[in-house]
Amino acid sequence: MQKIINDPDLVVEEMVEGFVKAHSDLISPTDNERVLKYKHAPVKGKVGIVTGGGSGHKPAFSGYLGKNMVDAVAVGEIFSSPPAMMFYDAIKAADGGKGVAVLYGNYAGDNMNVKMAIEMLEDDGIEVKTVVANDDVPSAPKSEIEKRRGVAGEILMWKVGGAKAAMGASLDEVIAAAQKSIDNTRSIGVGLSPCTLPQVGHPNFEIEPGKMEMGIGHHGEPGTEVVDLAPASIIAEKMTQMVLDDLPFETGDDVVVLVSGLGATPYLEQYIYFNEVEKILSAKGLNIHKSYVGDYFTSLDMQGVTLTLLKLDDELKNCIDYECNSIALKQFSP
Amino acid sequence: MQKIINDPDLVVEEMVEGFVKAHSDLISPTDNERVLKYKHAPVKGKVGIVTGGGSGHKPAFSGYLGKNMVDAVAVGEIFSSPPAMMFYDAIKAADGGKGVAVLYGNYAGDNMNVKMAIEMLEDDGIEVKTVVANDDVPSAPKSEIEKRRGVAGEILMWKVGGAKAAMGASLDEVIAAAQKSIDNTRSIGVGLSPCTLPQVGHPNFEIEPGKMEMGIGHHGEPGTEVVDLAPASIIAEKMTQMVLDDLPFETGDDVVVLVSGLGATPYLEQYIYFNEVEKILSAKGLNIHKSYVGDYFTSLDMQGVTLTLLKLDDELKNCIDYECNSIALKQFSP
Amino acid sequence: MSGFSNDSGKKIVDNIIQVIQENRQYLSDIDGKIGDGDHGINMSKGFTLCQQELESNPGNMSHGFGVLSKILMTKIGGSMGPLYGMFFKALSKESEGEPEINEAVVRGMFNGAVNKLSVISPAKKGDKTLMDALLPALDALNNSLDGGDGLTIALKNMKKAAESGRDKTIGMQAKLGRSARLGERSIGVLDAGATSCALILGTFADTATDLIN
Amino acid sequence: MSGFSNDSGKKIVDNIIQVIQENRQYLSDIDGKIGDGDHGINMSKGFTLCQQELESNPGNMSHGFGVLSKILMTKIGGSMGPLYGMFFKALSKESEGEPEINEAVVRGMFNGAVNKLSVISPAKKGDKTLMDALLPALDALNNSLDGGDGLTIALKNMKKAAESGRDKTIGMQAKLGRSARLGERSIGVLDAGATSCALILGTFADTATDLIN
Ligand SMILES: Nc1ncnc2c1ncn2[C@@H]1O[C@H](COP(=O)(O)OP(=O)(O)O)[C@@H](O)[C@H]1O
Ligand SMILES: Nc1ncnc2c1ncn2[C@@H]1O[C@H](COP(=O)(O)OP(=O)(O)O)[C@@H](O)[C@H]1O
Ligand SMILES: [Mg+2]
Ligand SMILES: [Mg+2]
Ligand SMILES: [Mg+2]
Ligand SMILES: [Mg+2]
Repeated sequence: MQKIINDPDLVVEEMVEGFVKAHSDLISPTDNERVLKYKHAPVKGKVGIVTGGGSGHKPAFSGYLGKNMVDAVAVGEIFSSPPAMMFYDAIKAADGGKGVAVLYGNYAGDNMNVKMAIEMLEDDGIEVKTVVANDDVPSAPKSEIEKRRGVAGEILMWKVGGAKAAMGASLDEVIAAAQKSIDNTRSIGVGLSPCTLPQVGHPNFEIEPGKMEMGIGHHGEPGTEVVDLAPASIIAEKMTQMVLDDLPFETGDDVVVLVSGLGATPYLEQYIYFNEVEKILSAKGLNIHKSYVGDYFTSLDMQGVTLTLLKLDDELKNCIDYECNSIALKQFSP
Repeated sequence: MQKIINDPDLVVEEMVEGFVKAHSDLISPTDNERVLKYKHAPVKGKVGIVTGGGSGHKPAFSGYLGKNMVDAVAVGEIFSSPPAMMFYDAIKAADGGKGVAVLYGNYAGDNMNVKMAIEMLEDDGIEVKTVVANDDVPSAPKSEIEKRRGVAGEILMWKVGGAKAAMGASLDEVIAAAQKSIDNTRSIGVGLSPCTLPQVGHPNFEIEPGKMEMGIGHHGEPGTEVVDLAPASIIAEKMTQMVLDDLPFETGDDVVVLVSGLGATPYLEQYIYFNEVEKILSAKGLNIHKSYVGDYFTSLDMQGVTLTLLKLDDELKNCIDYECNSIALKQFSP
Repeated sequence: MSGFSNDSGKKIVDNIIQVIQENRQYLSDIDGKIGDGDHGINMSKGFTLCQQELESNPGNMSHGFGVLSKILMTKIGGSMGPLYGMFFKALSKESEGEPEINEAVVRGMFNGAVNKLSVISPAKKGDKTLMDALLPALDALNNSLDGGDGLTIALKNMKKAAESGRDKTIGMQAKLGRSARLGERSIGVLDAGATSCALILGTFADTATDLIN
Repeated sequence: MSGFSNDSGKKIVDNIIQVIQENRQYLSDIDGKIGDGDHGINMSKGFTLCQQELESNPGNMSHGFGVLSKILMTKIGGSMGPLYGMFFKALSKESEGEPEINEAVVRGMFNGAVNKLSVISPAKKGDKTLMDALLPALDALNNSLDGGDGLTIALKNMKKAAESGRDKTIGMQAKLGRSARLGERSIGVLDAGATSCALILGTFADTATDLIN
């Protein structure tokens, strides 16, 4: 296992330690060592934005802590939902008196732990509402859309929720905008190699050289098919089509495109892939309002990319364009 | 070769195409398809900042195009210096009437091509000066410091030069600040795997599992020693010590720390590594003024990290803290 | 004698911790086939933290299960934190204050555990989860005790039912958790949670039997 | 006859392009041992672009070398763009306007090439660069012509000297370019630039000889 680590069982602890030191200009630790917050959180009179999930997805989740973005994050073990107590503490750390929006991804563990955290909060007098991201198209058929996993579309959900909250919206308005954002978001991933959990020391599954796995999940959950590795143009064609058909996206739509590497895919390849996606979208007459290309939501050292499309209306556009200053996503007002 | 590409011989063309489309809010193409510029370059009355080099280092070089950063970039083939004509065109694209600072890395090809570009410019009436980055400690002994390669320290050189130019400085002042920045910068890299040139299709060298190569270069240039892979704490200790001793950095110094992944190293590991570096610097009584951790200067799909330290004075501090808005480096005023 | 003291029952907690530690790799490997390969890691980490806390803060069986539950809920997360957290919380609560752990207490403990779990998990029999070890085990325990078998025999039946329930998960298609997304491809291998659950129930039964004899 | 026409000499350009294309992988493999493994790729790309341009814009030998030079300098970069760019620029300039390529012209071409290269590269004999094929080749050409050997024999000697110069780079330690940083570890393998240079000089010699005969 070619990894720069110390004790494999302590990777999350040490990563969090390094992360807090590296970004002390933007984030602070809290009494719960696994809960990190935006330095100025809780922001008085602003709806708090909370998320969280298993580790191994850097810069998600804590890389999105910051101004007009996420206020507090619960940091789980590698690929494992944070315990209820962490979500509880994160919600408390984010509460500025106007309620807290917990915007997270649809995984069994996260669902249970957030649910329990909210129960634990019953006596604290904090109003909490949730949006559960389910943007990963291949993870379940449209007829069971509520079973779909949340993937990189979560970033746009946080961006929208964070901007809306910063604009002074109420908890219900923030929740409605974040929900609208995820309802208009569709994602799909492709894997070209497995990933290795540091504590396990070897990959948990195989993708043979010369093959790729379409629809792979953020933790290596198996996709819809394993096929021969194809040129970027064919990969992009397949993935873009699945995403376009599902919402569906239509000619004239304004969209955000987010291409994220899965951890071990060089930017070179990500831009070549994006180039192909852009050609397809342009040919279909979609307007790309904003593009993101980079390692935004990863799966340890997996090779591959995810594609995320968000269909915009005016409200979502304002939120996407809104200034923000988090670690992994910084935007000046256009 | 598990890569998301089309024709291996066209990776740079297609990458540039995708890059330009993805970041049209910040950059523009020029008449030379291999020269990219900041959208608002040339900025009238501002010293132009130019760099360039071989491809495969994304986000370097073109990821640093932007406001108060680099004005124009010459984009070479993978790991191959751009031809003289590209540097020539980049310099012309950056010229706002106040001269152009070409801030690049110390490689034979770049040296020759920049030299020839400047000769070609003789009749154009543009004042051009250069700073050649040589921050890579293990690439040559201190007695032959002028032979050292330029690596991730170049980013800080661009940051300083870009900020200085934005503040209204003259060409000589920009050059002096950039030179001071690189003179006070020291870097070192470690490789845990080779990288694969897409056109070659297999790695050009081997790093056996269980081994690591200390002092490896940004193109896989062999390092100073191949040793058993060690815990992050030991790797950090070795590298930090070499960098500290060389300048030398001393107790009380204010420093910038930049840890960059080499392309296939997850952020998880980069933060664990940074955590160890920070402990050593703190123990030595250095003050970390600012930290950067992420894929800032990569080598295709190599596994490994580079460590860069910059010793600050007040002028450099102001430049490092200065607002900038490039693709890969965005900073709000503190 | 048909029971054991709550104090001596701490041995049950110790042995459960030990069996999970010993099966760390095995449980992860099973989880790796149709999940994300961390079940053994998660479980072992939580149970080891509990072991450490119990060293400085020892107590009887109810206390041990209480500590385990608290640690799973505050430190472990995943699916297992809340699920086993609730499970051990019930084992603790239902035996708390009982100096003697007899038939009635044991029955209350496991019936309580299943009730607690049902509150947070929608898992039914056949969904390929730990419930597929737990539910048949509880039925066997209840039936055996109803039939007048006595605690040691009932525990033996509980263990046997948990293990055969675990083995039946091989033929099942996962309906919940990460593996559910695999559809038919989840058939053919053990469920990790059912495997750890059978280990826990089996260790409970064996150790309690030793304590009774 | 002791020369060939500039027009027929276009065959030399064609053959040089072909030999570089054929050795794309070989040159990259050599470069991969102590460099970054792209020498064949860079060279082949430039020479192929030249081939394409010459298809739509054909001409004599001087024209061909001129196009090659321009493309290397504007499109190829690396170290090879400027180095071979200068090299072929001299081959073009020194033969331009000469209908007949005879002893004197060939002598002028290669002496000019070395002079041009020296302007931009500090490489000396023994530094393990293309100069280690080129400099002995030039010496052999000059000596042979001085000794009255005639052009075909002189070209044969030039080729032989280039190849033995190339082979001697195996024992050299690189002093310039990427491999220089390897120190003693650069000893033991061929230099990529010297290898391509020997191919180019050899192809020049062979083709010119065919044209003369
Ligand atoms: N909703 C659920 N109800 C009951 N058991 C579940 C549920 N979801 C998952 N499980 C159990 O959890 C096990 C996996 O646990 P573990 O690997 O520790 O967590 P994770 O799936 O978060 O990685 C599965 O084998 C299954 O038995
Ligand atoms: N300064 C120099 N002068 C002469 N030849 C050089 C110099 N630097 C490098 N070379 C030659 O260049 C060759 C490598 O060329 P190539 O691989 O195409 O370029 P790069 O080193 O940029 O990847 C070396 O084998 C050597 O012969
Ligand atoms: Mg897990
Ligand atoms: Mg090269
Ligand atoms: Mg698991
Ligand atoms: Mg090379």
